[in-house]
Parts: sequence; C-alpha cells; structure tokens
Amino acid sequence: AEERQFSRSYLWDSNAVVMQDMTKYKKNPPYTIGFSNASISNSWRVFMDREVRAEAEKHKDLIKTLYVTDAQDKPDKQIGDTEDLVAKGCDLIILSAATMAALDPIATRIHKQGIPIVCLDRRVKSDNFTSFVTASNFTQGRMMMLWLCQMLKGKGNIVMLPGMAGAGPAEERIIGAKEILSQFPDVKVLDMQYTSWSPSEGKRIMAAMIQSFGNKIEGVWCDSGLQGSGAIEALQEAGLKVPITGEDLNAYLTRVQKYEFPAMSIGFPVKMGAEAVRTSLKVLQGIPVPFIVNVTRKVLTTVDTADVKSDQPWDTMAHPEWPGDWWIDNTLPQNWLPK
Amino acid sequence: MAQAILEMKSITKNFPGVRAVDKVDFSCVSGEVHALVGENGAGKSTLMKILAGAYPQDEGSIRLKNRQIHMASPHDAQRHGISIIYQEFNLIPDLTVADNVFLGREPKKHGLIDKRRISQLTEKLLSQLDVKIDPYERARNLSVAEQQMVEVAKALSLNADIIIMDEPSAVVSGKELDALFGIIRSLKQAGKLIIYISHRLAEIFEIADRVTVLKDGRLVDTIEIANVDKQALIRMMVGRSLDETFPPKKRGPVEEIVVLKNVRLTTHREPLNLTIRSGEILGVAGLVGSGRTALARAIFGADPIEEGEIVIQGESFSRLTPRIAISEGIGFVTEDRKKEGVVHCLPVKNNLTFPILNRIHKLFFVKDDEEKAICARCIEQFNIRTPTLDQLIRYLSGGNQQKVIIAKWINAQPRLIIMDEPTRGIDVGAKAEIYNLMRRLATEGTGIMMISSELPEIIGLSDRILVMHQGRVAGELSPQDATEEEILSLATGQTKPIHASGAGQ
Amino acid sequence: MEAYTAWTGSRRFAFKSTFEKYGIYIFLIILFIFASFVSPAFLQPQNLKDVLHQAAALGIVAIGQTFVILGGRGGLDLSVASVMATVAVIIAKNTGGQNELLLPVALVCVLFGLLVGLANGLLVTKRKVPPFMATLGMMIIIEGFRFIYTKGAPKGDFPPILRFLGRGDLGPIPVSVLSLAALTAIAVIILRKTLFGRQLYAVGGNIHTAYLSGYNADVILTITYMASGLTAVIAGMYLAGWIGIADNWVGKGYELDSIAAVVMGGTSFEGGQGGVLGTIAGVLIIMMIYNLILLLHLPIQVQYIVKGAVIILAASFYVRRSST
Amino acid sequence: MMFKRWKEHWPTIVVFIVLVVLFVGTSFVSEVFFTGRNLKNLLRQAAALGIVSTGQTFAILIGGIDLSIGSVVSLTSCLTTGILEGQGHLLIPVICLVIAIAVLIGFLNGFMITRTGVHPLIVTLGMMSIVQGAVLVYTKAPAGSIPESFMFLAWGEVGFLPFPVFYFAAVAFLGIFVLHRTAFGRYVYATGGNEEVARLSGVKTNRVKIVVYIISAFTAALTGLFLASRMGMGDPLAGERYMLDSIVPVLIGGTSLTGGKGGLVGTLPGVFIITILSNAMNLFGVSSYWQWIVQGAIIILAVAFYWKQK
Ligand SMILES: Nc1ncnc2c1ncn2[C@@H]1O[C@H](COP(=O)(O)OP(=O)(O)OP(=O)(O)O)[C@@H](O)[C@H]1O
Ligand SMILES: Nc1ncnc2c1ncn2[C@@H]1O[C@H](COP(=O)(O)OP(=O)(O)OP(=O)(O)O)[C@@H](O)[C@H]1O
Ligand SMILES: [Mg+2]
Ligand SMILES: [Mg+2]
Repeated sequence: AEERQFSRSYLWDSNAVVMQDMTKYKKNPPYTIGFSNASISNSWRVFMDREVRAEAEKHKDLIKTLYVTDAQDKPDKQIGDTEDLVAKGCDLIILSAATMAALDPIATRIHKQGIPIVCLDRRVKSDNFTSFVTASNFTQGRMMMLWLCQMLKGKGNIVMLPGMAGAGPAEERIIGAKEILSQFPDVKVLDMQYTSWSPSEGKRIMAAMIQSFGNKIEGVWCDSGLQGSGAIEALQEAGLKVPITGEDLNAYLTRVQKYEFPAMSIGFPVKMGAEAVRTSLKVLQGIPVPFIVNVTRKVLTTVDTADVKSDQPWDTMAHPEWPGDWWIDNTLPQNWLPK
Repeated sequence: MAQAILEMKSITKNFPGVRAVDKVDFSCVSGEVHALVGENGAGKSTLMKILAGAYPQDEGSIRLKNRQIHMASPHDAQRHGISIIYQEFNLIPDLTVADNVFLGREPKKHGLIDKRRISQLTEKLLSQLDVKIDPYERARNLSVAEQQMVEVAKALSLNADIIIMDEPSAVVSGKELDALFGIIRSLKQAGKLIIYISHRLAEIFEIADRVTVLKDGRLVDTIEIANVDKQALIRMMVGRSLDETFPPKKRGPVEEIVVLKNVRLTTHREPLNLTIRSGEILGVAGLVGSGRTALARAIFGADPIEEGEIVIQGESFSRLTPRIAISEGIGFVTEDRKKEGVVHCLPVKNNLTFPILNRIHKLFFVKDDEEKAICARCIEQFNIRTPTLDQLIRYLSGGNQQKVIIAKWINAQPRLIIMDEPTRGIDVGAKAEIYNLMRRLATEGTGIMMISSELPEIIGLSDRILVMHQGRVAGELSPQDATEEEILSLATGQTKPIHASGAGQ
Repeated sequence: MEAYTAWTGSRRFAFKSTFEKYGIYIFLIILFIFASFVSPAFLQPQNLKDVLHQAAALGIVAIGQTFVILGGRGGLDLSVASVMATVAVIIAKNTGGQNELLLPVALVCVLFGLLVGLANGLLVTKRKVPPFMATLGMMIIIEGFRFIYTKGAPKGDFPPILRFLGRGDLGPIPVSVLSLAALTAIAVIILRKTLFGRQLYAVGGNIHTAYLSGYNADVILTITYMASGLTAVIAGMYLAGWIGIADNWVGKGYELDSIAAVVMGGTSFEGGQGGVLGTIAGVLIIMMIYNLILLLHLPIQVQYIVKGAVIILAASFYVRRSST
Repeated sequence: MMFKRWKEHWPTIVVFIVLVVLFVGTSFVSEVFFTGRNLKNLLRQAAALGIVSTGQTFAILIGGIDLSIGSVVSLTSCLTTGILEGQGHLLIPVICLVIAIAVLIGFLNGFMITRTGVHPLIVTLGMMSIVQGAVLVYTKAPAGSIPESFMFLAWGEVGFLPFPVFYFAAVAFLGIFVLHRTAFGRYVYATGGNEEVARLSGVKTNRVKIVVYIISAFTAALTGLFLASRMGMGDPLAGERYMLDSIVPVLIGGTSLTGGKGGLVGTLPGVFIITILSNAMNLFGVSSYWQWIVQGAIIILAVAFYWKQK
C-alpha cells in the first residue's frame, strides 16, 4: 500500500488559542486556591499532584494557601470534596475531574457563583469553567496509531491494548486511534482488550494474545506506558519483536531500550499540573488565558516515520537508574521528586 | 374406640446413610394423650417433624379428620391445626418473649403489628402456665426451663387441635412440670389430641392413654397404657428385658481431688465450699437455675470465678482454664450437646479424640494408627452405632452422640469427670449402659460429679448427694437416708442448710 | 460389628455426596476439555505454562485464605492484596535490584506479613472485631502507609533471582508452579496430619467444644491469619517477580478472587469443612476462565460476567439443599 | 428493669454520643464547619451513602450481606442516563424500568441464595461481577445525559434544606417503619436470629430473604437514580465504592454481621459519622494518605469497641 502523508497540524487541536478576558476575576493577592484531585492512586497522578504543589510553592508570594483534596477515584466523593473547598472560601478551584460528567453539575454551580474554575487533565462535560489545561487524549491515540500504521507501511495485523473499561481517557484515545485506522484499510485489528492500566494485566493479556495469534501480531498499540511495560515483556519472552507504543513512563522507556524494540512514546505530560497553577494565577490577576491550554508534549521514537519524528533521542529520556514508576517528562525540581 | 382424627400411613423418611422412619403407621383419636416412645434414634422426632411440616416425607400419606392432606411447610401444619414443641430449642434469642410466642402469626391492627395485644395475650398464656416471665424480656436472658415454658406457651397460643410435645420434660422439673401436666389434662378435657414424647417412663404411665413404640425407625406396636407395665414397655423398646435397677454401690479408693475454698461464681452471690473425691459418685441435685452448671463450669475453668480458690490435687488455682483443668485430669461432659459437645461437621473419629490429641502426637504429627485403634476400641466398648469411623457425627442419633462425648472424656483417663445431665434425652438401654460405666469408673478410682435433674437417678447412683439452691449448697445428704421429698425441700429452700460432713471441712 | 452393618442401610446418598466432594474437580476437567475444544491455542504448552504462572500467585494467597476461612465464624482476610503490593514496593525499593539484598529484605517482608496477620488475628480474637471489618480496615491502613512510604511512586528494581522465581522455568515447569505445589503439599500435610490442623478443624467446627477440649482457639485462629499474611508475602514476591515492576497495585483484586477460589473449592464460611486441594482447583478454574476469554477474543468485560456465574455455579455444588 | 433496657440499647446510644461529640467538636475547631453552606453539603453528601446503607442494613440483619449493591448503583445510573439522553418525557418510564431491573437482580440474588444455599457473600460477589460486566458491556465510558427537570432530585432545595435530605429521610423513615412496625420487619429479625427456628415457627424465611435482597437492590437503584441526577451522566464505575462503603456504617451502627441484632437506628448515625469525618478531614486539610489510615482505623476501632461490650 502507498504511504500516506499527514501534516502534523492535523493531529493537534486547532481551537487551542481562543483567548478569554479575565478581568472579572481580578483580585488582589494573596490567594487561596483549592485543588480538587480525582485521586493520587497511581504514579502519574502523584507526579501531577506534585507539579501542582511545587508550582504553588514557587509562587508563595501570591498564593497564601493551597488546599488539596483527594477523591480516591470516587466521583461522588469528589463532588463533596469540591463543595468542601468552596466552603473553605477558595478564590479559585483547580479541578481534575474523576469523570467528565460527575463533576459537571458542581462545576457549573461554582462557575455560576463567579468562582473561577481551572480544569486540569480531565474537563467537565459542559463549557462551564474558566480554562482547561490538558493534553489531548484524542491526539495521543491518533499519534500512536499513525506511527504504528506507518511502521507497518500501511499493511499488517495489530492488537490494541487500551486502558480501563469505563474510563473516559481510555475511550478518547481509542476514538483517536480509530480515526487513523479508518485511513489505513489494510491494517487489521486482531483483538482489542482493556488492561486496567496495569502492568500485570498488560503482560497477562499480551501473553494470551501471543498464544492465540502467534506471529500474526505485527504491532501493538498500548495507550499508556503502564500496560505497555507489561506487554513488552510478554513480547520479549515470546521472542516477538514488533513495534509498540506507550508513554513516557520510565519502566516502559527503559524496557524498550533494554530489549531494543521499535517503539514510540507520546507523553501525557504530568507537567500540566504546573501549567494549571500558572494559568490560575493569570486568571486571578486578570490576564487573558486560552479556553483550552494544550500543554506541549514530547514525542519519542526509536524509528522515525514520515509523520512521526522523535523530539529527542530515546536514550536521553530513558533512565534505567531511576524508578520505573517515574514520569520523565516532568518539570519537578529535585527536592519535589518522590523519593 | 373413637374415630381416628389423625392417620399417618406407611411413612418413610431417609437421611444420608440412615432410614430414620421406615413404613410407620401411626394413628390417634381426639381427646387422648398419646405417648411416643423408643430408644434414641428410633425416629420419634423425625416422625413428628414430618407431621409438623418441618420435613417432607419420602413416602406415605397423612390423613387428618378423614381428609388427605399435604404438608409443604410448617405454616401448612399450623393451618391444619397442628402445633409442636420441638425437642431442640426453638426461640429467637434476640426477640422478646412475646414476639417469640406469636412469631409468624402476629395479631395485626391496620396491617401493622399490634404490640400491646401481643404482650397481653402472652401474659395471659404464661399465667395459665403458672410462670412469671416478663413478655418484654429477650429470650436469650431466660433460663433453659423458662425457655421451655415459653415454648409451651407458643404451642398453646396456636389453639391447635393437635399438640405435639417432643421431650418437654427434659429440662423442666418440679412446679413447672406439674403445671405442664395440668395443662395437658385440661387440653385433653377440651378434646384435643396431645402427642407426648419422653424417655421418662414414669411420666408416660402418669399421663398417657395410649402408647406407640418405635424401634430402629419401625413401628413396634400401639397399645393402651392400661394393658402394659414398665418392664413390658422397656422390652418393646429395646427388644429385650432390662434390669432398671442401678448398679450396686461400690466405691474405689477414696481421696480428695478437688476442693473449693470460698469460691464465688459470677452468677451467684454466696461463696461455695465443697470437696470432691475420687472413687465415688457425687450427685448434685437442684432446681433448674440453681447454679449446678455454673459450678461445674467453674471447676472445669470454662468460666472464671469471682473470688476464692480451687484446689486440685493439692495445687491451688484462682484462674483456671479448660486447658489446665484437662492437664490436671478433669473431664467435662456438658449439658448442651449440640452447642458445646460435638463438632457436628467432623467425623466420629475426630470427635472421639479431641481431649487426647496432644497425647497421641509425635513432633507435630498426629499418630494415625494409634488414633484409629483408640477409636475402634471406643466404638466397641461403648456400643456406639455408626456405619464407619468417618461418618459425620451429626448423622448419629442423640444418644449415640452422647456416648461419643462420654467416650472421648474417658479416653483422656481423667481423675475426675464432671457429667452435666449425662442421661438427658437418652433411652433406657443407653442409660443403663451409662450407669454401669459410671459405677465402673468410680470403682476403678475415678471421681465422678454427676449433675442430674432426675431424682431417682441421683438417689440410686450417688454415693453422696449435694443439693443446691440459688447458687449455694443447701445441704449434703447420704443416699441411704435421702428421700425425694427431702431433696426437693432442700432444693426449694424450705429447709435450713445442713452442713454435712464432707463439705467445707 | 453388628452396629456397622445395621447402619449401612441406604446407599442412595453415596452418589450425591461423592458428587459434592469431587464436583469441583469434575468441573475443572470439564472446563479443561471444553477449553481445548473451543480454542486450539489453549492446549499449547506455552499457554498452559502462562496460565500456571498466573495461577501460582493466586494459588499461594488462596492457601492462606483457606486457613483463615477454615477457622470459621466468618473468618476471611481482605488485607492480602494490600500486603502483596506492599511487599512488592518494599523489595523494589530496598534491594535496588541486587541479589545479595534479596534475602534480608525478604525476611523483613515475611516479618511484615506475620505482623499484619498477628494484628488481624488479635483484633479478631481478642477484640472480637468481625474479620470482615478487621481485615478491611487493615487493608485500608496498609494502603495508606504504603502510599506514604512510596510517596505514590514506587521506585527500585527487582533482583534477577526474584525475576527468575516469578517467571523462570526449571525444565518444562515454571518455578512458581513448583513452589505452589510445594506449598500446597505442606498445607495439606499441616491440615490433615498435624495437631494444629486437627485443632483448626475443631475450632472452625465448634469453637465452644474446642475450648472445652483445652484448645486455645485464639492462638489457633491468630496463627491462621499469620499464615495468610505469610502466604500473601510469598505470593506478592512471585507476582512482583513475574511483572518486574514495582506497582502500587500489585495483586489488586486478589482478595476477592482468592475468597472465591476457596469457596468454590468447597470450604464453607461456617468453617471446619473443606481443604486446600479444592481451593487450588478453584484457582485453576478462575485462571482458565480468564485465559479462555482472551483466547476466544471475547471482550474482557465478559470476563466479569463469566467469572460471576462460575463462582455461583461452582459454590452451589457443595451445598445441600437446606430444607427440601 | 429500666436500666436493663438502657443497657441493651447501649451500643446505639454510644453511636449517637460519638456523633454528637464529633459534630460539636468539629464545629468548635473549624469555623467553616458549622455554616449553613457546609451543613447543606454535608447532608447532600450523606444522602447516597445513607440510602445504600439502608438497604445493606436489611441484608446484614438477616445474616446476609449484599456485595452487588455497588454494581447495581452503577447499572441504574448508566441505564437512566443512557436511555434518557436528556429526554424529559421518558423520565417516569425510565425510572420504573431501572427500578424493575434492580428488583429483578435483587430477586435473583435472593433466589439463588435460598435455592442453592450458597453463602450470600459468594452469591452477591458473583452477581456483583456479572452486573459490573454487563454495565461495562452496555457502556464503556461515562455517557448519557439527563433532562434539566431530573436535576432537582440531587440539586433542588426546599426552603433551606437540599432536596436529597427529604429523599434520604423518606427512605430511612420507610426502612425504620418496615423494620419495627410490620410483621415483615419482625420476620427479618427472626430470620437473622435463627433461620431454622423462624422457618419452623411458620415464617416463610425464603420469601423473607428474597424480599430483603430485593429491598437492598431497590435502595441501590434509588441511589443510582440519585447519582445520575447528581452527576448528570451515567458512570459505569460510579457505584464501585459502595460495595464496601455501604457495609461500614451498618457495622459502626451496631448491627451484627451474624444477623438478628441492630437496625437502622444505628446505621443512620453511622452514615453521618463517616460523612462528617470525611468532611472534617477535608476542612482540616489532612493529607489523603492519612485520611485512608484514619478511615481504616475508624472501621476497626468502632467495631472493636462494641464487640467487646458483649
Ligand atoms: N437432619 C438429619 N440428618 C441426618 N440424619 C438425621 C437427621 N435427623 C435425624 N437423623 C437420624 O435419623 C434417626 C432418627 O432420629 P430422631 O431424631 O428421629 O430420633 P429420636 O427417636 O427422636 O431420638 P432421640 O430420643 O435421641 O431424640 C437417627 O439415626 C438420626 O441420627
Ligand atoms: N453466662 C451467664 N450470664 C448470666 N447469668 C447466667 C449465666 N449462666 C447462667 N446464668 C444464670 O445463672 C443461674 C444458674 O444457672 P445454671 O445453668 O448454673 O443452673 P443449673 O442448676 O445448672 O440449671 P440447669 O438445669 O438449667 O442446668 C441461672 O439463673 C442462669 O440464668
Ligand atoms: Mg428426638
Ligand atoms: Mg445445668
């Protein structure tokens, strides 16, 4: 099949820079900011949580207090947490929603009360918030699939290992991936199974897929480095060296390096936490901010394709001496890294 | 003979490994007290449970007032006017007495429970029975005898035509028993049918009109009570004639084993002083709730004592546990077989070796062969009826379960064995075996403390008799000159305490 | 002897009770045959090995769980998964991938597991906390401390020996399966042949009788919780070795899966009945189902449905219809 | 006599005392706690947990347990929003439909428990798995929407009070009424106290059990509806937490896992104790890991406290 050309701008969100007037939120410092976090039950969320806190500490002169709540992945609890934060008189709420829908009514209410809300990582369903700091999941799905399809020269069999059934980001990444797939009629998806973003599930499911498809598998699409790190081990144990996708999770990066797999990674960067704090400060100072803030992200490949090129060499990001659970594309100062 | 109101035809019921009831015909007329007797495991309770809708029969039919009926549930039986007092206790511990009595048939007002009416009716029923129990009391706080009387009230509250009583007298005595008999007579007068099961043959002769005998699940015969005497009845039950006299009293070497010094039980106020000796049978009599069980449990360390000390073979203890008691050579046959006696989900074999397990092991391992040998010997020696050693004990009849329990303690070769109501619910045949066994043990030098509510047993078997009243020793008698009246008057607190030789020192 | 013959009356129940006793194994065999018919990939040695690899960790946890459930009175241990994950992060952090450090760190983990078990046991026996609550609370507490310990992002690496234990083979057989077999054998012997095993069955069957037979029920039950803590530690090590990544959620879901396996294997919550072999059969069934669903390319959500149905179905083999 | 009664109700009284102490204590320490706004939050937060725990109380009272509650909550919330898709005229039929489905699940739980004799923990665990799988097959990600009118259930206010308070109060009141005033309530206690005895007394225990599991699934459906209204969207994982969370207030409230003892009068303060604790820890800014540890400790301590009482 012929190789198709894609312009990179197609992959990124186009409506990113709609600046909005923030004068109505202008306030004199110091500020009290509330951060309602969906959970810190995995290392990605821990890093993001730390990005928020570290950035707030950098702006100690402006931010008097930062209240942080953790909803332990319970949308219902997060609604209550957010209410609690408002009750404590926060000037602005940073909201990393457990689910888009669950937090929508409460966000809407707070928004209507005139308290600015900055969504982080996951937004709420309606547009009733001030700004949304994120990196697009659709983009991520598209980018990963594009690389994979181009690696296969537009023809071949792949398996898809998305994240958790029932979770929004996982679905969005699948949608992105399928958009690209529809452009490559000769790439066949042999099977798609959810992995709960767990390394062990990733390994278990990959192993079973190897059993049922064997050499037919020519590429593996993982929407995250978590299951990717498990899947890559199953592939390595079976001696199947096929292209695989993932994120900037150190375990994934280092295993790719160690086992010498053709791989790509696109970070869903934890540094968006810091960006959210900076955006919040702008809001409270009355400086215009975009409605959607797309955080820049690093793309890594071991092999470049026509449209997906590595931003920097793989080896500069993979750090075998660091913990596997670290997210490399971060802006945390040394003393804030979880040690 | 009047027309039979109840006819059970060719009833059969199988349980795993056992045919509990085998083609039994059973018929009764109204206005009679019909006794049902037989050895343990003869199938009496099973037959009655079928009649009460608790089990479906495998074969056979039931006719009531000339109509074929089908009993699908206890509820059906109640609708047909059959009520039953079960052999096992039958109250919900956390409901009140009143709620228990009317459970399943609550009087209602506007669709809601009429609490006031329930307690009024209960009070009335209980006063008929001549017992004072608060209808609002939770059942768990009642003594065994009180619970039994509540059961009777529950059975009466149905206003049924047929009332089945499965060993109601096993746990009541004295005044309560008289009240119960009074009620039975007046029910009979009112034309009701009472089916009465008991192992106490004297009661049968006192109250029954006709008697049906079962043996090994089969019908032996149904006859007028007037046409039979005790010996004949026993012959029908056990298939041979039985000498119901007690074994001759012969003591073994007598020495002090356990001495209680100012022991105060948690359940009672007054301190107790008494001495238990080896080589003799100490009978402990008293009314229900007089503290006999509490005393036994204290000596065995099953419940802690409030103050005082227990001296076992010279060594003094203020905090005993069963573990220590066993190592000091004490055994304890409890009164509640189901709750504290057997482990119903385990085989006979395991049940036989509980107290001696730590004697037949090497390193950490139980010596299988030795265990099997011991068990086989027990089965032989105590005539325990079980298909194999690996049969689960819950499939054995009550009497055989009791034999297993006694056997397991004798296996431990104790210096003192406490037996709390050892013959409760045991048939005459097994009873005689147990009596002989106890005497043999005593002669061989084991001490035996026997708690019993059956006065003939106390008098006939004991070498010394202790009578308890409200937690204290009301007196000590010697069996030669003790009469039932004397024991009763001590037990009811009508006579001043007697300090006889053995007690206290 | 006469007594024996008189009581062998009806044999009708023999079949039924045999069926009850061996039902789970029959089920396992049927499932195995079914699986090999519907999916050609199932019988491939590598696939069977994969299944066994995964069964090993669950099987090891389930052994300890069997002990706890045998003790009766609603005993169960919900804290096992939490212990497993904690062990994984402790080993990763403290060995830093060095073989020499594995033994001392593993010993610390064993101590940790025993302590958790001891705490569970004391809560259940001395404070009379229902096991469900005691171990649930313990599970949440350990989670909290684990996250404080790792700060949410576990670090470190697993020593090669541990990785070998978790995913290596000795000849054709996975090391972890050999370990599972060895532990099963030990457990069977403990339960059937030793004093402790016999006392455990007695305590589970009727705690009053056991007490009056001079057994220290509290000690025995506490030991079962400690056994469960210990097996959770071992299972955590094998699972960590198999995945090779210090994940904060190693073993998630194993608490309920292990309980399901135990009950499917014929050990009842009333205690005093059942054993370890049935449990292992239950574990294999659960793992085969997981595997089969993937091999048949069913969506993985179906796994939940099938697992639920099989749990209920298998457990109902054992239970006599109560009244009819 | 009077003293004896008191002693019997001691555990319940203690729960109330703990609640009051917690409430008064937090009001003193935190100035925002005792504000109208925060109290309204508190009540709204308590509603969902309160309603599921009511159903769970019934299940635990008969000596059972219902682990499928959580997935039924997820199922009903997803079905409601998924079918409604914002169409107001479908509201009533959809509510009826999801309740009917929950009742069916409850019936199946009860039916299997009574028919097979398998322990309720296992049956409902299996059912949990089945229903959760079904929800995920039906909808893989949070989806659907609700009409504006349906928002009232979770967000509306009547006078000063949020509407959920009335919703919760109605369920709780009905529960207490059924337990203590009707013959069925008596049978629930009897079945939990000693099933065989209850059966032999003519109580249709199997029927009682089935109805109890229907009740617990029904309250799960009510919670699912509430969450659908509160979140505006069905979330296939929303109910997961209630599997274990619903049990905690019941046991803190003094209902024994062996059944037959306790009741809603203890569960309700239990619900508020948990809600206030979580609220207070947020207000004090307790780090979330420590919040976990406190939660775990509370579960153990609360229960350790009474079980020693006996
Ligand atoms: N639920 C049961 N399961 C199995 N076997 C049973 C069951 N109930 C009774 N049996 C057996 O059926 C037989 C008859 O028992 P049943 O209780 O009817 O005897 P019984 O005449 O009432 O004896 P007892 O005088 O000891 O009360 C016994 O062998 C007993 O072991
Ligand atoms: N654990 C306990 N707590 C409170 N009271 C108790 C306890 N055990 C027994 N009692 C009460 O103590 C009294 C003595 O009971 P005990 O069982 O010792 O009497 P008993 O003479 O053996 O009677 P029974 O014939 O019922 O065995 C009874 O009133 C009983 O209700
Ligand atoms: Mg009987
Ligand atoms: Mg007694």
